[in-house]
Amino acid sequence: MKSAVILFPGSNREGDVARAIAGICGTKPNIVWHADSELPPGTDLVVLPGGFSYGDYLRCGAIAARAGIMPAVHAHAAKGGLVLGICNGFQILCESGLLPGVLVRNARLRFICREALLRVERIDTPFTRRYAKNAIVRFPVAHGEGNYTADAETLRRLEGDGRVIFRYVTASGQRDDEQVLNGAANSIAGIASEKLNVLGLMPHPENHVDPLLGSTDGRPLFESLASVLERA
Amino acid sequence: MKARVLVTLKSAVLDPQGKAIEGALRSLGVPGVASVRQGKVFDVELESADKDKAEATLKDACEKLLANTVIESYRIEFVG
Amino acid sequence: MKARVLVTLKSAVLDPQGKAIEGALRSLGVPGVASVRQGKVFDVELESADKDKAEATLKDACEKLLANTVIESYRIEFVG
Amino acid sequence: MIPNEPKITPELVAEHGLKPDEYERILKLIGREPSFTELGIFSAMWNEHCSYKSSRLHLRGLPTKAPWVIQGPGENAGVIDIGDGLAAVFKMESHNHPSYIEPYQGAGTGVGGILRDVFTMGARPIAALNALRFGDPTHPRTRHLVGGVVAGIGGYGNSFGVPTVGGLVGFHTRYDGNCLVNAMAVGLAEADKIFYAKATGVGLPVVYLGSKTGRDGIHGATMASAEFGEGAEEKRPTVQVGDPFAEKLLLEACLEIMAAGCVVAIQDMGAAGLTCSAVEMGAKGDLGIELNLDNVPCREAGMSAYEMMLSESQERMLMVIAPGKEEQAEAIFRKWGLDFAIVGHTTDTLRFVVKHKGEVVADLPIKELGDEAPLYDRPWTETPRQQRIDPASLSISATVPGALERLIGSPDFASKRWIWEQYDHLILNNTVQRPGGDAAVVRVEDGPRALALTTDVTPRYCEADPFEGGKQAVAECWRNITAVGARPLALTDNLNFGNPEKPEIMGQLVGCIRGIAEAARALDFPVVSGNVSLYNETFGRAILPTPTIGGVGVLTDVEKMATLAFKDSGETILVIGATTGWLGQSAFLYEILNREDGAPPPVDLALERKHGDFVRALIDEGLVTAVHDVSDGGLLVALAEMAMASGIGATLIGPPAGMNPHAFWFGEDQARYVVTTASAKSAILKRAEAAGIPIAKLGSTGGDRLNLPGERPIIVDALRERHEAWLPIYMGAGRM
Ligand SMILES: Nc1ncnc2c1ncn2[C@@H]1O[C@H](COP(=O)(O)OP(=O)(O)O)[C@@H](O)[C@H]1O
Ligand SMILES: [Mg+2]
Repeated sequence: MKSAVILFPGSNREGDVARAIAGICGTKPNIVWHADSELPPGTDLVVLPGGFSYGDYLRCGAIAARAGIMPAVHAHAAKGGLVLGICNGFQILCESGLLPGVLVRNARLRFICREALLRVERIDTPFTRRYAKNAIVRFPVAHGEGNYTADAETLRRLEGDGRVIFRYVTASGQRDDEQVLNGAANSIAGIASEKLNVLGLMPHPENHVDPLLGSTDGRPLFESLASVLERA
Repeated sequence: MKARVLVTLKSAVLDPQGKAIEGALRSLGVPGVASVRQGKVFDVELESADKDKAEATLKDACEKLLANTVIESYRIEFVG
Repeated sequence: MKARVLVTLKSAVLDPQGKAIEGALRSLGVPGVASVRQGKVFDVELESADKDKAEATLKDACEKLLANTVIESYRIEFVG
Repeated sequence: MIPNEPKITPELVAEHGLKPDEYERILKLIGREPSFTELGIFSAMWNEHCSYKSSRLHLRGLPTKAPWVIQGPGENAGVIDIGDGLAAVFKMESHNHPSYIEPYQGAGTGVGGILRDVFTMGARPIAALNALRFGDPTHPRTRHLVGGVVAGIGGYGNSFGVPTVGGLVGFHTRYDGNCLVNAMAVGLAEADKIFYAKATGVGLPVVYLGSKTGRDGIHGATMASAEFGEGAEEKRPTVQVGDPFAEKLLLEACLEIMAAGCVVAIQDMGAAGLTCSAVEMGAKGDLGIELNLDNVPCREAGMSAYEMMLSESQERMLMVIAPGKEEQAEAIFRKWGLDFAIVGHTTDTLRFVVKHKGEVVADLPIKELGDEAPLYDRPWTETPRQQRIDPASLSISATVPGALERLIGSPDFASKRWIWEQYDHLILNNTVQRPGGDAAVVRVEDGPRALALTTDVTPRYCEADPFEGGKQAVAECWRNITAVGARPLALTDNLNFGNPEKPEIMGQLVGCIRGIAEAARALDFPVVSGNVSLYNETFGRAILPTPTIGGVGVLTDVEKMATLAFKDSGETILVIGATTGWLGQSAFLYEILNREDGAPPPVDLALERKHGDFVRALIDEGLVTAVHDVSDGGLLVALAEMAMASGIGATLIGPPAGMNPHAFWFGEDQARYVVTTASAKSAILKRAEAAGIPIAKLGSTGGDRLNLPGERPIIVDALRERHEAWLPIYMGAGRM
């Protein structure tokens, strides 16, 4: 499996995700500079990591979405290639139009770093096939702008097409749109593209892959990718 | 040439910052504020003195970067 | 009554956002932008129709909350 | 020869914070009247913040050496060997005054400054901590300051990408007019690849890197050494805006050019920017420096030499580049989108020469600028001793459970989750022990080694008895590191005090430093870096003396780390160390009886060491399941914290016959730890007795409440609710 982690100025979780991929999938990802115009030949998976690309100035992800490498990421996605955007990466995917909607400031206007409970809404995607059906998992979040927002029509379409892949839930496994930690519409934590090959999510599976650090709930996500891309 | 670009949230979009400011003003004892909505303003210095050209440039800047038209609308004003 | 409050960084104060936007516009090929400074705009709806009273309220709001006069200056405009 | 505009008048000298006799000293040193730019340079170099003129004499008494110390005080940060060829690089620094004026930017740039100190030495920051002191919660400014400071620390650290893993937060009316923001950063480097400020080689290029220079914070360093009063408003424009994005780029670019072998010497531009950094690089290397300001990248038009020399614009560095490496260094900086300019060169003249627009605007002896800075042996008076409080003399109406509930929900003891959840404490994937424990534990690379980190001080103790308070701050820091199973290695300090020109304040400073020195020596816990912040006074009222101690320890196997949560029911609870019921200056006295008096608990450093070593060995051998040190709040607060962290209750044994129960449960005797063990007939008791260490059984874990003999049960969940409630409610009640 060949993966590429895009390094934007201001990215800061590229090391965390690269370490998770190397440890779980067995091969180190290529770190690709934002100003490059091509992905390394044979790239299977593109990862847009967390961080504050360009300081998250103007709007989070806005400037990175227009970086030199992004046309190549679009082309990769159009061919059905896998793209994973985590946190700032999700914001970049939305800003670049690869995913619908936008992530705005948390409803309580504060940055929040905490463990969140999520329900895996479907397991027939390349990112979630190693999770149990309806699994409830614990991933940390660390963001100031993770409040997923889209118009009613977009939300309807996302729900109708089953493109909400991760949803924030309460301890009892219920969705609670009123109390959701960042105010996200429909308690959305992660969504996929129509063909399910592009996933964006706010929480950080890459920070929960080691029992020493409290949980390994993030591992199946990377194991799913590894199993899908095994041939490569 | 100087211009100002105003980027504001579309009216259907919730503005938690504006709401928080409303609440804070109330608790600070500033009366008579019915509602607040927060937006961004960009003070732009342009090289050209040609207004039409400048307007085209700014429109381009807004569409490409300054506004996210999913939730925001923009307005261009000339100051001087 | 509607008013608009513009809060901008004082000119000597560093504006990292504006700087980042300048750079981004340049690399997006939007030509002719010499400089950008980013500020905030508050669209405020006031209960009173009395302009003087409204102005006093807004001044109070700016001093107490909307602007940090250490680094920002503000301007009040009436729209309608 | 040197242009002199404006004219130097006594008023101008005074505005620069220089006393008349200090100005005389300048005249004598250079044999002529200084130029305006030179006056600015002297004011920057000779103010309290840069010259340590009031504290230097006393700081010399601090122990700074140990076999594992690679670099003690005197560089941007201290460096210690942590094994496996690796070094920890760390320091703490205050940003008190700017944070009071503009909390978000003030605190943020404080974090930025200390991160820069660490990566200037070639280390990648792996953790940040802080120590915050605010005024009384009812003071009208407190809430605004808490909100702004916390958002500012988070805003900078989160974006930069360093986990903020620990700290402390306290409230007291004596900080009403001066909050304290002490930021600590810890970095990791290869032990043989540390970079220093000392320049070597004549004729080498001096290079300016990072962001452009603006009129930010001109005289920020002078402000940081001035007392607040009526004029504070006017000093406002000196606040700087931080750009964590630029700092992140600067970090990556610096580490990259260091790895490429381009760097001979490096110094960040912190307080008094270009002046301090250039003088330091030259003076340390016994070289002169010549700067040409025409090449300094400026953000604003028309900046004068004076302004450029004193600007405190953030996110900038000065370096001496290795011969022939300019192009390679420049290419790396350009790649990261940062400014790179050759602004001068090293000379063999030992002069600090500054040129601007073809004119020499300053020409000063470089060594004397630092070495000849005033050094004061300020008069000081000893703080009067207070009586030991006899618990029998107190009239106490609160029940023990009632007092616990009030304490646990009080501002100082309430959970600080609302704060640390605004800090990204998980990034880099090494935070093994998160905020909320005795010390944060951060794994080093892929393990098994880890660092234990904490910040501590009990200002009430320091006020009552500076010497004992100084000792206690070090001891508590050492104890917290021990309680997670780590070996304490070295500390950094941040000495926050009032106006040193007052003998009683100077007495606090002297007493605390002596206490710190004594404890650091006894515990083999040397001081490797630090910072002094004086003049923390408003309208003549000083803060409580607050010598914050930041400690670093090492755990050779992170799997052995201890945590404070009870692990299971049916375990035996033991207290190690003697409980005499010391209530003087206790939290109980302060919160429940509204008194701040009595002698603080004395610290017996020999016992401290003996008990700590004992506990560390128990942890290492896996004999204990939970460990918590006992500090302010006493035994019952420690037990409650262990219960709340686990949801498991305990049935407790009461005080020995004749001891006042409040004194037993809330007394603050030092050198104590609470531990739990799975086996009822534990070998621990025998071992302690054999070693002559006081140990007592406190009860056993289990159930969902704390049961005290003869008292109503305390439900753990309800206690936790109280504990978690105070801060969010307090912060929710006002401005954003
Ligand atoms: N209280 C203290 N204890 C020990 N070392 C100190 C103390 N105060 C300052 N130092 C040391 O003195 C030097 C200068 O400190 P400082 O001016 O704060 O550095 P910087 O200019 O990098 O901010 C540093 O090496 C610092 O570690
Ligand atoms: Mg420094």
